[in-house]
Amino acid sequence: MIGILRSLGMTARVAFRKPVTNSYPNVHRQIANRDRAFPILLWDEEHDEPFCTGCHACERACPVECMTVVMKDNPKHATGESKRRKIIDEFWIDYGRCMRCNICVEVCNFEAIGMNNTWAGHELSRFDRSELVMDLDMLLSQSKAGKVDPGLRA
Amino acid sequence: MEAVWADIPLEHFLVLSGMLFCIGVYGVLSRRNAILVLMSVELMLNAVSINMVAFAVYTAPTLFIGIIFTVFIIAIAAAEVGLALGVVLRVFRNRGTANVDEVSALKW
Amino acid sequence: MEPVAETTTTPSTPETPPAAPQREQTGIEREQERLTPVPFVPGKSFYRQVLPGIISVPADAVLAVSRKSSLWPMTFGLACCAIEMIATFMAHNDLDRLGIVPWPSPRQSDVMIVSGTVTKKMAPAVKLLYEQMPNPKWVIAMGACATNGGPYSRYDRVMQGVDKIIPVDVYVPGCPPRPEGLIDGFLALQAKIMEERSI
Amino acid sequence: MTLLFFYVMAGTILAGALGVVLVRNTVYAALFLIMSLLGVAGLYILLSSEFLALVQVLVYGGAVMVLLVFALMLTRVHELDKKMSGDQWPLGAVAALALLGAFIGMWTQTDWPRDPDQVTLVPFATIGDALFNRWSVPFEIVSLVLLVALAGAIIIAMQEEGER
Amino acid sequence: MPFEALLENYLAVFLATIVGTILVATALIGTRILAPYSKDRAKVTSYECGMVPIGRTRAQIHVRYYLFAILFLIFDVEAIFLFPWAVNVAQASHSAFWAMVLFIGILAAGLGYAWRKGVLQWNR
Amino acid sequence: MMRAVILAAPSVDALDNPALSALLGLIVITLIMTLGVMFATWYERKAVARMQQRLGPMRVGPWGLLQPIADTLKLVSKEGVRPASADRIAWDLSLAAIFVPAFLVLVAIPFTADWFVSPMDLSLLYILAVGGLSFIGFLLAGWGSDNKYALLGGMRAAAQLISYEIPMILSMLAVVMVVGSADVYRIILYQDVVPLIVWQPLAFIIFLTATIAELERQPFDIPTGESEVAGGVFIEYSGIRWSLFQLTGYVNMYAYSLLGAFVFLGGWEWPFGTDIGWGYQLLLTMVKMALFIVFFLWVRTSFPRLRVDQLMSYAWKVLLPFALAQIFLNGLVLVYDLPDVVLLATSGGGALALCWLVYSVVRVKPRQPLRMVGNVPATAPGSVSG
Amino acid sequence: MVAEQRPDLETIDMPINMGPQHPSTHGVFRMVLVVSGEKVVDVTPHIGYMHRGGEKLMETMDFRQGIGYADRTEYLAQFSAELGYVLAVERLMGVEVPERAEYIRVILTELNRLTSHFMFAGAFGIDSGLFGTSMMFAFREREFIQDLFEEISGDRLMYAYFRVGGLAWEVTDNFVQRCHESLKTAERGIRDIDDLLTHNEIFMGRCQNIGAFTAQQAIAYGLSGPMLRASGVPFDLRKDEPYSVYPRLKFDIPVGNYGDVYDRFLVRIEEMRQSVKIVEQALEQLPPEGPIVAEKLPRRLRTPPGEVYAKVESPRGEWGVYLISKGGDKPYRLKMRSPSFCNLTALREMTIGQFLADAVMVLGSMDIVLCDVDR
Ligand code: SF4
Ligand code: SF4
Ligand code: SF4
Repeated sequence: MIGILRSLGMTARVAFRKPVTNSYPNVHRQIANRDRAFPILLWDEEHDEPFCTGCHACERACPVECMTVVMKDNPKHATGESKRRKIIDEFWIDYGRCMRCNICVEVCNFEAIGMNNTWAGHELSRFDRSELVMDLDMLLSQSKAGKVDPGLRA
Repeated sequence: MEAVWADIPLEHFLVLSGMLFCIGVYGVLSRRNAILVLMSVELMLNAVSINMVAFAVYTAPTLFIGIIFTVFIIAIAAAEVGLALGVVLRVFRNRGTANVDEVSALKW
Repeated sequence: MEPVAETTTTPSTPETPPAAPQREQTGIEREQERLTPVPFVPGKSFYRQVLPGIISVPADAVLAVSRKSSLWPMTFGLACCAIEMIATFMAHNDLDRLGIVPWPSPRQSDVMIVSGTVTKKMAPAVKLLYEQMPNPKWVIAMGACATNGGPYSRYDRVMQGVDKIIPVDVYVPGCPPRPEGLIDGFLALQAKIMEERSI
Repeated sequence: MTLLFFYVMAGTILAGALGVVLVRNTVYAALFLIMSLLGVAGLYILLSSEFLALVQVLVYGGAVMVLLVFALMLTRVHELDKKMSGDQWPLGAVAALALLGAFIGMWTQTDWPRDPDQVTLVPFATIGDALFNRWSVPFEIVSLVLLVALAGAIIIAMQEEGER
Repeated sequence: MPFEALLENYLAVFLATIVGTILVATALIGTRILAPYSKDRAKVTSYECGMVPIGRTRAQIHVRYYLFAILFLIFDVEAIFLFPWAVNVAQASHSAFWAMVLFIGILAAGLGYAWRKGVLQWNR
Repeated sequence: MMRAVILAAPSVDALDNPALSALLGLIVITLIMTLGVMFATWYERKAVARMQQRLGPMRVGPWGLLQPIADTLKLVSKEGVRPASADRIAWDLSLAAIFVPAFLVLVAIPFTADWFVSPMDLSLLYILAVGGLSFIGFLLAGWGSDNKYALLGGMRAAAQLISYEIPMILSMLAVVMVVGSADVYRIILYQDVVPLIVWQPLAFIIFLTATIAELERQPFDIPTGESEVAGGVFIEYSGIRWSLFQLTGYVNMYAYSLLGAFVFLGGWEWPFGTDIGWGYQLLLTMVKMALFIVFFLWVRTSFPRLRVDQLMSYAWKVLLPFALAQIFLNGLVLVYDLPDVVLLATSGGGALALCWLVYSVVRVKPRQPLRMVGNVPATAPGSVSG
Repeated sequence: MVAEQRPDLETIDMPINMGPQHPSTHGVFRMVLVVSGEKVVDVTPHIGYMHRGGEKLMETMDFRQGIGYADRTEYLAQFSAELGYVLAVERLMGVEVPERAEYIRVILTELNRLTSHFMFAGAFGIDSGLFGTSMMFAFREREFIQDLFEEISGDRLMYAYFRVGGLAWEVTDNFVQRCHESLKTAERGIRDIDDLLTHNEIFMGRCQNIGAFTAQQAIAYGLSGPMLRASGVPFDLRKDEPYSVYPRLKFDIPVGNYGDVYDRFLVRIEEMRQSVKIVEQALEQLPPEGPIVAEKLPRRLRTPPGEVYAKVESPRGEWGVYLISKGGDKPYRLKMRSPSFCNLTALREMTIGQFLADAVMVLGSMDIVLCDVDR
């Protein structure tokens, strides 16, 4: 009897606490600085080209094999604008398969890839799963537009 | 007030109860499943009750014996159903059938 | 009372056992049967066949709004993603805000959230549950595993995506997606319902 | 109006009764029975016995029915496609019809007394009074019968428990 | 006590039965009109957690339920006997009261018997 | 005399024809019922959400107020799937068999002093009799949908309904003894000074418990328990059929709450008497009814479910003997013309005894607390015996 | 006397399929219960609906990639799973883990134990028929702790934070303070659950004397974790075969007396309190500065040939990783001893003879993780 009353008292007390709910679509709460959404490629503002040299290190290290990297000679290297001899030509990451393990970021020697830590990295629902395969443009777009969180770890 | 009973003659009730009773008789005689037989018995009992009440109301409303009787009938019928169904269940468990034809033999 | 809304044909006699297969199926045949996709059978509403467009178009809109505002998913947790799915239903994210409450039976649900790895052993169950859901129905593939096998795609007993067996409407990437990601998936589904009103 | 009501009720009762004795599925038969019994309750209303009607609903519609349906579900295994009527159904029909004929002959021969002026509703409390004063002995016997029925049913049903 | 009033009251009940049935029917017709419908969905098995149902569904029930039904029957009958007495218990004679007590007592003994026999126990 | 008051009531005799006025009343209660149920579903979701520290429906209409409408529309436009092996007649008939009794109960309920469809002499008995019919629908649904969970749920529902029907009837009987009438109207009029809950607390407790059980709400929701039978009887029903079952549940909740408010809390009568206008009467009734509903919700969020044997033994071993004792005590007091205070004392004592009994039975024997094995390496598992 | 019974009359026993999709089977577990009325007379568990080859896949992965899969195998106690895996590799390689990393590992593992047990309490409340309230309370607290985990590791569920030789990266600056906050909310959560369930008589009536196991039975079935301790065996790997810095921390292990469902619940609740204690101590002893990764680790981890069995006390029991290496950067064979699977073996013994509703409770009290059972 006493325990039963205690349970009743419990729920009654809780009814007067403030609800903990976040009203998500209206309010985006602060996301953790280290948040690992999906890997994105970073843009080298200085040389106006991606950091990525297409070295395949991340591709080989990825446990789920969701990356495809194609490398090419850097045209800017020939003109001397950039020190990178090779540069990324095509880059695909299948966000539908990526398990967000951060390994690609860790193995990259050029700090060319980072885990997105903005909400844009989480709102990626698609009607078709092939749309989840991100190509180079999409992977670079956020960094190019300068919308990367300064705390991004690369 | 008269209008009500003037509308329906007593015979109506009697015919109805008679028909109900006969349907019950038919059911008792023709049904094989013991539970259905019991249901038919219920029909017959109800026919009797209708008769009782009709007579009580039409002929001797101040005595209302018929109504009291009907209450008793209902009570006894309830007891009967409970008991009879117990027997049927028992028979069913032992013989694997609830058909009256097959259990009519008292031997096994 | 007439059974007015019959949706199925004559009931089979309940006591007859299903006809036994003539010969033992081989493993490959069983596997193929297990992996044949469920066809999407769109039902036709009676009102859109008889009513003129001027009435049935606003009716469509009203129904679509009501459908999108009360999407009831089936409680169907498969693997790790299920934890995040549950978290989405719980106090912090509270899908009830959007009118989304889970029901245990497929009969009362509109959405199936495939939250996790679908193995080939599980595939028939998923298909059956999908078939048992009444029209109109939708499927959300939550997480990498449901989308294309995810981390386990290299293992051959894992379905390479649940869309191999049932039609999927929304894919939510992530392993697991955040609760907000799932809510985003629901919002996308709502948009989709409003777009394709005709059921 | 009342006559119409009567015919509706009579129709319900007879249809239900016929359903009980004719229909093949036992569960449907039980449904028809409840229909018939509720019709009888309506008839009691027509006969100004409100209390009886409610008792009919409470006991027949509630208790007896639940017992019957449970018993049906306890025994009904695969009797659905078996013949529901026995071989002697023509005999039963003949007997029933003969009985009906006898009844009808009897009713038409009799001049029933009718005294509408005396008709009043039987007050509810009066029934109680009579039940507990004048009829108290049969009343107690009823309780004994109920007790015996209860005990008997329990013994019969519990045996089964012990067996397994 | 006017008889018409009684009949009128129960006329409402009679009508309510019809109206209630009509409401149900309307709902069913409404869903037939508004809901999608396709003839192809003939083979819908009953739900059993995603598996094809195993064994016979309409198996027998347990006898325990039947025993509760019997208990219910007995006490239901008792309750209706009590009602006419209850409405004028204040005016009733003492003998009626004790008759009632005896009545209740006998049935309570039945309950006690059932209790002793373990009907209420649900052992198995 | 009372009859005259009732028959002069506007809603009954609004039209000359009794059939028409009854129809009018029925239509009115249908509307009230539908709106009320819609509000109730919204309110339930909101209130339960608050007790769980979340928000509840927010996005459909202001504060989610349009949520029930959306739900209803969606359910109507949802395909009604019937399993191929289901029994087609029992399948649809069970809807009517469950819904109609609930609807019939509303007919006899007076909403204010002169607002009701049908004034009956034995309205209390009528409500109990008709309300007890719904089990047949549960059995039909369980049997008809050809599903094991549904069958189990149907059996459980029927067994539970009949088991709690008895304490319910007997607790009502105790009230009838005190008042001397089986008419809800008179029972309300009797309570113009003191509500019956004061005289009959034991009967009230029994009634409250039995009501929750009859409504199949937590903690007595074993027929529909999600974690065991996954929805029970309704498991196979979809769309509007399922929503009809839900509707019936809510209608029953309203009906029983109203009944409780009338019989034990004095309905519109206490504490202001009959003289206040019908508006206030309605308000008073609604407030009292809402008390019950809030209580049901509160209990629903707080309690785990009972097991089926606990449920049955609670009805038969605890509630029934106490109900019988209450009737016996009432009879003793009334027949021997003891003062009313004795009524209060006996019933109150009974209520306390009930609470104590529940406490002492339910409080399982004090168990040894957990042993705490301290900061030394524990013994190896092999060496432990017993 | 009694006539021979026809075999088809015995159908009073009804087989019921529970799962793979059932609200109370905790994933895609399936059990076929044979019930007579309401009592369970037989039960056949079916597993394998979630068999996705995690073990086998991990054999194709190098030691860093495997961590993610360890997470996904035991998705309610990810840190424990990671810890078991990295411990095995570390022992094989003979790596010395810095003290600070050890402390952080212990703190996170114990916090993870809190979240896991919260999940248990919530789900168990639902199994016992509560209308979601316990789950709501439990997830409320879980959510706070998960926020902390996310701040540190970057993910809400699959942390992949432990590395061979230490941790992936340094914790955040306000780590200590955030931990204290989380502990405070967790304590409130424990109190709430306590108020709601532990003392509720209905709950007690549902739980007590259900599925009781004696100590011998428990040992014979190879149970571990709270299931074993509830049966009265004071066996806890943190005490008996201590790893990491557990020997330096003072805590008690709760041991039940009856071995029934209620004791398992109590043991878990008490373990939560003890975890709070452990975290508090660990936070005190945590060296404020220091490396978090062992020095001189090669970039590509390679183990010498050999085999090792590392076990940790996960919230569900003994979580062991058995690793054979023939040299190189991948395990030659990897076997996980999953507590859920071993505990699940007792299901049949515990369930037969109970009510249908109790079968659900017994299963709930095992607190299985299906991916852990099937791997
Ligand atoms: S992202 Fe880094 S590791 Fe991957 S290809 Fe580019 S440079 Fe190499
Ligand atoms: S995060 Fe992991 S899974 Fe995703 S792309 Fe990088 S390495 Fe591959
Ligand atoms: S997508 Fe990732 S989190 Fe989801 S079920 Fe698969 S492995 Fe688990």
